[in-house]
Amino acid sequence: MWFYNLIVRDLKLAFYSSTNFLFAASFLILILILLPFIIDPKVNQFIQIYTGFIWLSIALSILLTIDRVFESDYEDGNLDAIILTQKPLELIVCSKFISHWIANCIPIIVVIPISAILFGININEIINIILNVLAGSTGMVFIGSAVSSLTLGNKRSGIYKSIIVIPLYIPFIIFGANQESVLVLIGLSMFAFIFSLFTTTYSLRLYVE
Amino acid sequence: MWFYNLIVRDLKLAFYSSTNFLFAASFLILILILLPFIIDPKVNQFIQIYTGFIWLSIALSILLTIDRVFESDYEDGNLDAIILTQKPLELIVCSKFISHWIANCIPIIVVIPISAILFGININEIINIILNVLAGSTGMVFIGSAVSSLTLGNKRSGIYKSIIVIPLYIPFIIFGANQESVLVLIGLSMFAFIFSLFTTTYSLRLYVE
Amino acid sequence: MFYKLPNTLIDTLRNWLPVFYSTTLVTFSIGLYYAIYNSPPDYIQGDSMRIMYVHVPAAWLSLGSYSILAISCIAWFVFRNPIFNLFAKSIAPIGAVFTIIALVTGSIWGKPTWGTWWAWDARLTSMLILFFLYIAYMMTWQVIVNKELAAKISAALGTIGFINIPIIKFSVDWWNTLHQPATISKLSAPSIHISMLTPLMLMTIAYLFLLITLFLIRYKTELVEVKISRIKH
Amino acid sequence: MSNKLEINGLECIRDNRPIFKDINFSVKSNQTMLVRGKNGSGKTSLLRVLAGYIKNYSGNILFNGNNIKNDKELLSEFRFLGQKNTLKGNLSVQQNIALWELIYQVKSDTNEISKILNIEQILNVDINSLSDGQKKRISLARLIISNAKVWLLDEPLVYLDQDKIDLLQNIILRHNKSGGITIYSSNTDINLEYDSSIIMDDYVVL
Amino acid sequence: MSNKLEINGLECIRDNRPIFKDINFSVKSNQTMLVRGKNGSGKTSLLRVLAGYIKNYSGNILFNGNNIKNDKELLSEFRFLGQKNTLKGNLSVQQNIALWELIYQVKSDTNEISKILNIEQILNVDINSLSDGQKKRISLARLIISNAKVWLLDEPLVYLDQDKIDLLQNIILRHNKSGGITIYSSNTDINLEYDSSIIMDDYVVL
Ligand code: HEM
Ligand SMILES: Nc1ncnc2c1ncn2[C@@H]1O[C@H](COP(=O)(O)OP(=O)(O)OP(=O)(O)O)[C@@H](O)[C@H]1O
Ligand SMILES: Nc1ncnc2c1ncn2[C@@H]1O[C@H](COP(=O)(O)OP(=O)(O)OP(=O)(O)O)[C@@H](O)[C@H]1O
Ligand SMILES: [Mg+2]
Ligand SMILES: [Mg+2]
Repeated sequence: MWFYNLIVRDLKLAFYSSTNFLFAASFLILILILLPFIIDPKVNQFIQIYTGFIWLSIALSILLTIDRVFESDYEDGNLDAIILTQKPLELIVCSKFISHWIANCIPIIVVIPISAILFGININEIINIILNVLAGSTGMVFIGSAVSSLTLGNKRSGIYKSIIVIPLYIPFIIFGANQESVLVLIGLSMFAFIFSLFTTTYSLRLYVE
Repeated sequence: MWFYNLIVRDLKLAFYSSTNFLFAASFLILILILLPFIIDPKVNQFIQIYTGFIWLSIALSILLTIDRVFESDYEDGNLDAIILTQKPLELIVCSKFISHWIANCIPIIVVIPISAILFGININEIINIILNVLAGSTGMVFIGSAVSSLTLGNKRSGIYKSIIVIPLYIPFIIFGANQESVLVLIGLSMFAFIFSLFTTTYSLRLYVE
Repeated sequence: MFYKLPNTLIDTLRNWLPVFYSTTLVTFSIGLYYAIYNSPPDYIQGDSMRIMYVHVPAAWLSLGSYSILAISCIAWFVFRNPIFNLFAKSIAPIGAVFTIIALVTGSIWGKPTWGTWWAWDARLTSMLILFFLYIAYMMTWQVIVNKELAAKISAALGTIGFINIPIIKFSVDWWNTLHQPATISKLSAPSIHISMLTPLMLMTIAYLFLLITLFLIRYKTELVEVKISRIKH
Repeated sequence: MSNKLEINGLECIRDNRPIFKDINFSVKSNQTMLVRGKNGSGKTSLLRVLAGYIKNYSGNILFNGNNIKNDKELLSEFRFLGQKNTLKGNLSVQQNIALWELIYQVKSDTNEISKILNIEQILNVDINSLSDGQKKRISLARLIISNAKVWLLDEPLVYLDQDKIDLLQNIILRHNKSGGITIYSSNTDINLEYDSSIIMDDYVVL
Repeated sequence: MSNKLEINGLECIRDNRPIFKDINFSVKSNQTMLVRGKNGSGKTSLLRVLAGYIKNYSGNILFNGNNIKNDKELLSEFRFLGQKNTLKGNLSVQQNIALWELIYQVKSDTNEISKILNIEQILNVDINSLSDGQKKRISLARLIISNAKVWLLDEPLVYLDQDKIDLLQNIILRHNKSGGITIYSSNTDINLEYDSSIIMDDYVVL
């Protein structure tokens, strides 16, 4: 129950602050609008490029929002308060992962089929892409959150985060852009989960001092 | 002199805080590393795609860093202090534009020829790209700063910024990806400069209350 | 003047709302009856053209809503009366929903007729931009902390975005696109058969009442919010 | 219901530098303790050790006889109020309270809280347009929406005027009466009652 | 060199709500004025009006006889110190001072400053690992690295202990002696000297 409440809290916070689902989705759409300017949709490998773009957008929209996972709660003291409730820190971290994934990836996943249809991609490929995104985006959220927890309290670390995060995202992007790699992505995400849970928990313990 | 000092201050701040030139450059490099995974460099329109990617990276690295132009100085009160020196606010804003451009775009411009050579792009085209980037990136920095000044004090406005900024960047990206459009880009940047200077000055006046 | 207005206005609105509710319901029932049963299928497109009865009114009203929004914004610039902001704020989400309906039904209709869900042509792209204008307008109020600034920026956004409306409207004439040129809303006689025109007009009226109803509800809540913020001061 | 917090030989090291050592005291239900000391003497550090945030300490902290090092769960009965005001600036007072309720898993009576804190009129105002003292007062709501047993208040009087200090005094008395313990810190003389006090001396002067 | 700050019929409106009205006073060189008042009575607002941040006011603010509305340049002689501590947390004390020097375009003697503020030992420490009182003390450095004529201090004593208050007292006296004017606000009784004081009453109670 408290676990559920924490997730609700974060979603409420995301919602109150206008970064709700509609808006997060708009971001992907906007990036997709740029696509035709860079490459002609009639080109041969278009699906491949389109998928690459989807993954790039996911990577970027996670990059643009990971700061919010812990930073603002850390700065205003709410993180202190949450930790003092003495719920297992690992679960608190999980709840953050989940709420962040819901607020930022669900909208993307909703937009993908729509945009894919608009670009004339066929239904099998769309399902493929969505399964991949479901499997991969979780791992990307975990990694993003973990890295952002490393730099809590340092406001000027945006670029630093990108530099740490992007290389870690490369395997996701490579396999994501590939057609049949759901299993690999699930594997990667599970790996990312373990790594991130450990890192995040550890660094929160250190930071909240 | 004070103008120069303000720029030095911002650059010092950027340098102290590990977001120095090396890091900003690494960001572009990382994005370029992703490029071969998304598209085969031997494809016909590769130069066009490469240029598109360069512009995309510039847009994104500006998006990722525009928060820093005013937000942290606003939050810790330094913006108050700077404004109280009563130097013309327009010039203060200009100094911010300049220092931000130096800290974030110069590194990119340094990386471009190196990466272009690695991708086997010929020298004329490299010069072309660099001239375009020089002309266009300034305008993009202006616009980014202006939009970020609108949402001072709201930490959860990342997505909003993207939604407002990206459409305004589209003309830059379209013309930037084009070969012979330095003049158009200079025009766009000058236009952006006037718009941004006005908007930023106005919103700073309102925010520092 | 503005400070007194809300009290009486809220009561009036409250009294009139049921009338609009019921009118919307009735016109929708009649309109849908005509659209689904009492009109002929198209001789080329077959039954898929019935989407028109949903698509066209939504498209029209999405443009109409934005026009109202833009005019309110311009009026705010001229008169500086916050009541125009309330107009614009109330209409924005409704317009956004109509835009989504037009986009989605358009895509659905596009598949059987054009053989594609979407194309990056002028009409469709400008329509997508309209959607973003609505979103950006709504977000501006939420994201900009300084309300004075928010009023200015949102009004500017709403006004500048107005350029998009004639672009959407005339895109079919200016550029050659996949989309149908104006057939019904031409200034000369409409080039559509009366048996299709009737349900279309009925549906348009139904949409219009829906718009008014939703607008009144939104406007009422906005007014109440303003009132609360005045009481607490 | 009676509680007791007992500290024996507490010593704390931060950044390889000893902050304080050999702190001993014990506080019981219905008691308030004041932690006094100069700037940098370690008042905040002491309270954060008690709240379990700082783990790099030696000595014993016993709550009702149990060492909190062995039973972390005990700490969920503690409530820490520090310099960070725990407020989201762009949300209203009411929305902030709603968020806390989800953290502490209580459904509180906003009316009563706002009556106690005398904030009825600003419930719908955004935090950003409140004065410093008003913000501080709102942050006290976090104490009363759920009943923790031990309150650790780090310089709670900062920004509060005399009326609001009296208000806090009442809140603390009410809390203590229902079996609570209050420990607060201050670096100047203040007019808030306390039953006992300890003085942090500058173990290492800075 | 003698300065004079004169305020006539000052009135301020924020968010469509009048905060204070009819404020009149005048302060001369070598004088300190205290602004007293309850939470939310408008002390901070008053100081921010004087510093030119809040522009939505009516009435006159005359500095040496000139209305600051007509000659903004006069405000460059003012220095405002508020709740935001103007510090970059991840930089050292020294680095922070260096950044201020660039803003105020002075080359100051760090040694002297650190002697005055008694911060020699923490010059190279990151702001993040200082206590609240230490941070507040560092932020005072912004006053003394360049000489402004009018100091506007919003609750300057918060977080400072008695020694540091005395230290601030000395700094203010030194400033006033050299022709300066000091205005500071407080909401409780404090032991910092002042020559005159005004009381903000709750024009609109919240
Ligand atoms: C996503 C795709 C589509 C979008 C964004 C779209 C958008 C619009 C808009 C904005 C209007 C109102 C313009 C005006 O008043 O002149 C409109 C009207 C109309 N649309 Fe579409 N449309 C789409 C697809 C289609 C399709 C596939 C068809 C049928 C083949 C269609 C048929 C019509 C017709 C007949 C009108 C009424 C024209 C008139 O007489 O004014 N649309 N559409
Ligand atoms: N940014 C703002 N926008 C609008 N109103 C504000 C803003 N800041 C403060 N107010 C309101 O103005 C009034 C005066 O606030 P101010 O901060 O000047 O009070 P104060 O005397 O400094 O109080 P405190 O002792 O709590 O610091 C308060 O009622 C507050 O609600
Ligand atoms: N995050 C930190 N990391 C390392 N050392 C710290 C940290 N915070 C404070 N210190 C050091 O610990 C000592 C005690 O700090 P603490 O904040 O406990 O003092 P305090 O008594 O609360 O002072 P104040 O009255 O100024 O609030 C100080 O000398 C300070 O330099
Ligand atoms: Mg302390
Ligand atoms: Mg104040």
